[in-house]
Amino acid sequence: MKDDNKKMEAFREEVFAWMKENKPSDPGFLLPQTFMEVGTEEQLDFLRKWQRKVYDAGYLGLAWPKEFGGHGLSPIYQQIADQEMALHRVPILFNVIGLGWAGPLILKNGTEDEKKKYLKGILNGDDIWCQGFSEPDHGSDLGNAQTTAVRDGDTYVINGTKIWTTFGNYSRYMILLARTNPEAKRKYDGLSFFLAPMDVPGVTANPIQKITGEYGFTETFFDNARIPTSCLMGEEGQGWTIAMQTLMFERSAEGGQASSYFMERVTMDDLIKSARTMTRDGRPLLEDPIVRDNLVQFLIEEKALALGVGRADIPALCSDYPLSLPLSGKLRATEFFRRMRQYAICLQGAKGGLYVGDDDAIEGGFWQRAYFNSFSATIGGGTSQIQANIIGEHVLGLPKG
Amino acid sequence: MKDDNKKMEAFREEVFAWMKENKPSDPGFLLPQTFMEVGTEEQLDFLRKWQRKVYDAGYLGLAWPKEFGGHGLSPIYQQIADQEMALHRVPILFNVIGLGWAGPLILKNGTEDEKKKYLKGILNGDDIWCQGFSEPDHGSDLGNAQTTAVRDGDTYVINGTKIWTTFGNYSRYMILLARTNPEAKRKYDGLSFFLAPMDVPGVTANPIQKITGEYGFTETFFDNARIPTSCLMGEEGQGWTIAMQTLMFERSAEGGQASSYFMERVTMDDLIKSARTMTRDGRPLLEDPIVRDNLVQFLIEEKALALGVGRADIPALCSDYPLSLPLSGKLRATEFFRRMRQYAICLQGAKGGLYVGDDDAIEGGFWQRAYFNSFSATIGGGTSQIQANIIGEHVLGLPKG
Amino acid sequence: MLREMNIELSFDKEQAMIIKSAREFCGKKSPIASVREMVETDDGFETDSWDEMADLGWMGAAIPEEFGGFELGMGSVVPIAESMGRFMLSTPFFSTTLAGQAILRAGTLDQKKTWLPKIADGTIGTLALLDNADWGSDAIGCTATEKGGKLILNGVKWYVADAGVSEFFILSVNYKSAPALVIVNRGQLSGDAFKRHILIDETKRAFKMDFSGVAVEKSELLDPEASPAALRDLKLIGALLTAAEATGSAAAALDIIIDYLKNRMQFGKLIGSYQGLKHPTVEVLNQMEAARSHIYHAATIVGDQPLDVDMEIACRMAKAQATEALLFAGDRAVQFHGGMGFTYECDAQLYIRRAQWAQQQFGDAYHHRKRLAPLLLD
Amino acid sequence: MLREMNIELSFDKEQAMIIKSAREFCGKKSPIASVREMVETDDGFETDSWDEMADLGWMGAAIPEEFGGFELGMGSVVPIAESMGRFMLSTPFFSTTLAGQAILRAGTLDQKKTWLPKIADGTIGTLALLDNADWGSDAIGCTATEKGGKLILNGVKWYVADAGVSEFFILSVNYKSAPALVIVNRGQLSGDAFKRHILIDETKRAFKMDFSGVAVEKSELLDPEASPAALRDLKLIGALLTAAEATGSAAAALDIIIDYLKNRMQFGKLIGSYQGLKHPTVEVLNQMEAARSHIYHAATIVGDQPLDVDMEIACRMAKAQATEALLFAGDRAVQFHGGMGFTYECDAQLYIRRAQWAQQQFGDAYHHRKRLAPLLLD
Repeated sequence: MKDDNKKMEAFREEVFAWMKENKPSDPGFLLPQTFMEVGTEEQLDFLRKWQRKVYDAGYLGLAWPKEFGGHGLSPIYQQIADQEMALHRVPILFNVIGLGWAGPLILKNGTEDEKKKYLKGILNGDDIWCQGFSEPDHGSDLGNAQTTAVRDGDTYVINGTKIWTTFGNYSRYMILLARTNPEAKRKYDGLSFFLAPMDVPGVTANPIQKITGEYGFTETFFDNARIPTSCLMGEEGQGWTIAMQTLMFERSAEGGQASSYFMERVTMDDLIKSARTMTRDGRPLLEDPIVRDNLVQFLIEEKALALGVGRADIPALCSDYPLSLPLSGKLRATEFFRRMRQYAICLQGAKGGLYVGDDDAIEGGFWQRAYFNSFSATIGGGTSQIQANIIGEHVLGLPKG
Repeated sequence: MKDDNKKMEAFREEVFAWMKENKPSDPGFLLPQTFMEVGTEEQLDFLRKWQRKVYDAGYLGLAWPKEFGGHGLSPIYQQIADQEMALHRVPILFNVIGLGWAGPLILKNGTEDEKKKYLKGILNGDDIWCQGFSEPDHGSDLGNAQTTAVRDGDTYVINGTKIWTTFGNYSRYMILLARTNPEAKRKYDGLSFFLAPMDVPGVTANPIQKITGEYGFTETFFDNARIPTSCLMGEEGQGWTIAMQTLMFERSAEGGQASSYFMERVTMDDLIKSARTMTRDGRPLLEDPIVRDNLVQFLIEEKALALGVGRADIPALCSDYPLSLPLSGKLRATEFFRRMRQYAICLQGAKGGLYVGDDDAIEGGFWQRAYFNSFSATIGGGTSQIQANIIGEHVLGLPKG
Repeated sequence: MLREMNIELSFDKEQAMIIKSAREFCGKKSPIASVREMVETDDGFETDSWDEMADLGWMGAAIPEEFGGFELGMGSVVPIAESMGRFMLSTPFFSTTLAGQAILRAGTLDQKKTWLPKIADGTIGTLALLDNADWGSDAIGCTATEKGGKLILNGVKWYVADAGVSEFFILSVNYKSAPALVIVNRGQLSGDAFKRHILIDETKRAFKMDFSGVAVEKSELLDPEASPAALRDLKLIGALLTAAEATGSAAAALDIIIDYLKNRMQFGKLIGSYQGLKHPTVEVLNQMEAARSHIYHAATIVGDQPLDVDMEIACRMAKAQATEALLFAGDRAVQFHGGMGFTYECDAQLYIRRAQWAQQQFGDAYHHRKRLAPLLLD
Repeated sequence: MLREMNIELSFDKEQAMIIKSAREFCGKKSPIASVREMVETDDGFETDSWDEMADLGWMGAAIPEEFGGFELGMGSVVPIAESMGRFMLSTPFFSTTLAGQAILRAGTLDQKKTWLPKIADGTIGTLALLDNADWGSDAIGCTATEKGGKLILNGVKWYVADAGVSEFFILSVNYKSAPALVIVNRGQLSGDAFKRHILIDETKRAFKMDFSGVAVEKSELLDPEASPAALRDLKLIGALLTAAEATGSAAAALDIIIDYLKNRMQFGKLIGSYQGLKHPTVEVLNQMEAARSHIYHAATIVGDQPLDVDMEIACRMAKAQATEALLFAGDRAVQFHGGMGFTYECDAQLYIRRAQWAQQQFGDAYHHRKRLAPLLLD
């Protein structure tokens, strides 16, 4: 045990040194804070090279089996690497659907062939993956997916539309939820799950321009696209179960992820650092009593969020509403981020009106873009309003609306 | 016209002088700000005497006919008197159900007998009136009233329960909404309207203790209470129409009220005046930048409310949502009052924890009591939540919930 | 003793006519498709529309008759500004109106005779007031120094609205250690003087301008006596016009929220039936209505004379309330459109961007509340 | 450079046992009917319960073993305080615990030996810190002057909690121009010294006390070296205990809201199904949970030693968050009960009253945020 601890500490020091040494310098354009924000080829190329570099250095896929490109170590080593990446705020690991969802799924449920075929390309960034779950008219209502997959010989013919596909236009593969049996009694039983190639005729991924002005998602159209039957994962009709399993992978190496460093955390430290450069009424902004009070309020909230993570693991301190902290985390964190970023713009004075691309914009317009991007989290994965219903009903036991 | 103006100005000066001269000195106990807050016999006696004094001086019922105790003048004179009372912040005119609702109703719809019998006693305060509309299980849903009135010879037999009856235990008469025909096709058509005496056997008015600790409403029980058939106003089945008419009397002499001075307005001026006496961190409270910012926010809101009243009369400035200002006034004003009074307590430092009755409480605990009483307005007459629905649906045209 | 609250609010037939025609004109000229087209252009507006606005007399609305205007005062400009905000019609109207106000309030008779009729006719001008990002700083960094009978200017001005199309500029400068205003003609500036800002509100145009080395005649100085007060008043009037425009944009944001809530189905119901969306939407309405009351009160009392304390209160309250209302409306408009709201295609982005811009122009809500405090509390 | 955020939060088996037994005890001893009975009594609590609490060792929880306590530290007092708040069980537990902390932190060895075992056994004591209504003022008005070998006290103390039943009082006084703490025995005070406050929270008891003319031995002075720091720490620990109690009361307010929302029908539906009530109720939950995280973090790190900056931050954040949470919970509890909520009979009044009291004890949220600012921003 003691030896293990020493080994881990040595590993941490090694990663620390490597990250410090290899953290890329400012590329001259804004890098994405989250994988959902990759908007340009320039950013993608940069991040692809970075992931490759991290992988080659041996800090990605540490807990995946050696035979599939991993290192066969305990998940703790990946967690250490992830912590050091977060600490150094290096660029994110972008291939998140592969590293975080498809990869763990294949590792756990896939055939030997599937593992051989897919895993390594996920790790080294050669194969970008995307996810085809949401559809335009059924935002959060996955069970109602209408995209069809009709078996025809040794292919499935896919028709339908998926939306909010991150990397849809760059991906080699998609994890796809489609309906193989429209007649199934329970709508869930009609769904199947595919590891679908994107480079077949009939697949079109149209970039969606985001509120930020950048691109970051696609709407993906399937028009009689034919994929081999071997792409089916599990059996026909197991799609819902596999999709739910996919969504359950927690954001950690212990849950099977190759890494969990998909997001650069924007913290109050960043905001305060930024505010130090500003003035109001000709005086340093941070001397302003109202600003001070507001910042302290945000700090109290940020700390409560951080404390809640630790407290959730202590049952004696969660006895009233055991599901409260886990189920409300998304709502509280994403709404906090939205308000905090909006406030950051308020602080900037007239510069708050500048945007990405203006040389004089504070930190290149970082906060403006961050505020706009924050809506992807207050809307995506169930809007804040839906989250509040979930908490009200599942945590507090209030009647359904 | 010019003569009229002169006469009015002279009248205003006369009232001004009289109020200045006759404004009662501090009675040594907190006086109610609104008629709903009369909680003790002491307060009631005081207010009864005050109303009598105002009436005797000729400043009440100015627009009611002379033959029924009024002065037969234009409603403008009553408005002038009301304005001067508000300006001098004299005690309120307490007999509001009589002066404001039952009186105008009788004036407009009553028989000659009814006018002779009831009006004068309303003005001089001899006869206190109350209102029996709400019932325990149908707060805002008047049409569903379950109290019954069954005709038996020359009496109606009343059974049922009314709630939130202001002055229920002091009143000589009640305007009562009761069901004479439970079989009516439309529930509204089964209702009738009565000018009911309260001093008959079978009527019990139990005082309800309010959140403030004081009494101010009653729950009124009718247990085979018999009232003469002559108490029926209009015809059987007209109850709903008459009740709605009663609720429509606007708060002005022009709407037929004997006065509209039923409420002493608590304004930001009062709060600021109070705040001037306080300290924080050993310095005058009003030097604190956060307090200043908060007070200014309230002042902006208070002014918007006041401006909205004037703007509502200018159709060109209300073209988007013509019903918006009238229908949202209650919500905005009552929520403003609630927040403002809650804030007043925050400002008091440790004294915020004192309550009515403590010699050291600021202004005798006025703000503490005012905050608690403010809920009567955010709850009564349709809760703020119901108000928001009404505005959403009737002003904005959003679908019903 | 506290000041008595001034709650004057009136609106005459002439103004009612203006509000009606402004709404109609802006609605016709500026459907959302056209707003999006204008975003792509250099100037952000169409010359034809501008000429029509001049024909309607809008640029002359607040200019006295003797100088070629209609002498309708700010009471008429506020509803025009509100309508422009309502339909997101961006033009140099604010810039030009403010430039006109500068000359009206601090110009010499000659300057008034020269410029005001031109402005009423449609000549575009603008103010250049900001030396940095801080609206609360009264220090003027730009200087004017006498040399050879001329004034040599030095310094950079930020956020000069509509500079790209302006024929003349009115700069705040430090002249003989006092604040002064000076007119610069476009012809005196080289192309290098202009650097277009990239703004969060893509319908707007503003420039960073370097006036260093420009030499102007001393006759281009506005009346030094009147200039300091005029400078203060211009900032207040600028705040009021921004507030009016923001109020209009908040109403427009409310419109698209309502439209979406009435038509979008989720889980088998129109989403507008959910109180979780309905109640905050009512709050958007109430905030917007409060702003509207404040701007029309200010429009009622602000005239051509130097602003008194009631007028100052009115302008500052209007700006504080209107920008808060629009910030809230824009934010909720995005959120309540769900996934759609996160796209550039959804019009909610126009309003949330406008909100960020409007909040800062002529000082944010807190800036004004801070300045209201001594007027209301001390 | 910013401080790194301390997010320690741990809870051992001993503490888990305490929280369980505290909940059970308070729940059993203090059903709401009993809370209302206690309101009517002079002392606000039952001696029997107090004795049982002493038997359970609660008053000795934070007292070292050598002085007759259990040496469990603040980590054990916080869950007790939370449970008391949860069931509105008012006792002199806070007063006595704080008096014990005063002696532990600043008492001489003799004083510790004399008082701490007594406190652990159930002797009631209290602090008298406030000379006026302003928690932010550090000036101490009460004085101690030497005369004939004794200390003559002069001055009035406000809001002395549980003074009616206290055997001893620890006063902050100005002694030789420095803040000092001094012990006064009940026997030295006449009945005239006590004036009971009428509090908005009727479950609480506090007195205005006049110590003028009381003469005490010099040996009653706490250690002058340790007293200023102890005084500061007592205010922080007092804030933490108030926060813990307030968090419990916020959870109780939430419970009655949920209960009403699950059972009350209006317009044919359970009112809890309306998002207009459901969503703000979730916000009550989230605010309460944030408070709970903060108080248990503080409980984790605050020990017997003088408080360091992390501990100060923890106590102040806990107080700011918990009192805001309870203010919101109490206010909404009244509102969401509709007409019922407006009655004294409805339990919502207990929580809204508690909220007003708790907010002010040991400084309100803004008081603490103001003091956090230099620790976090400068």
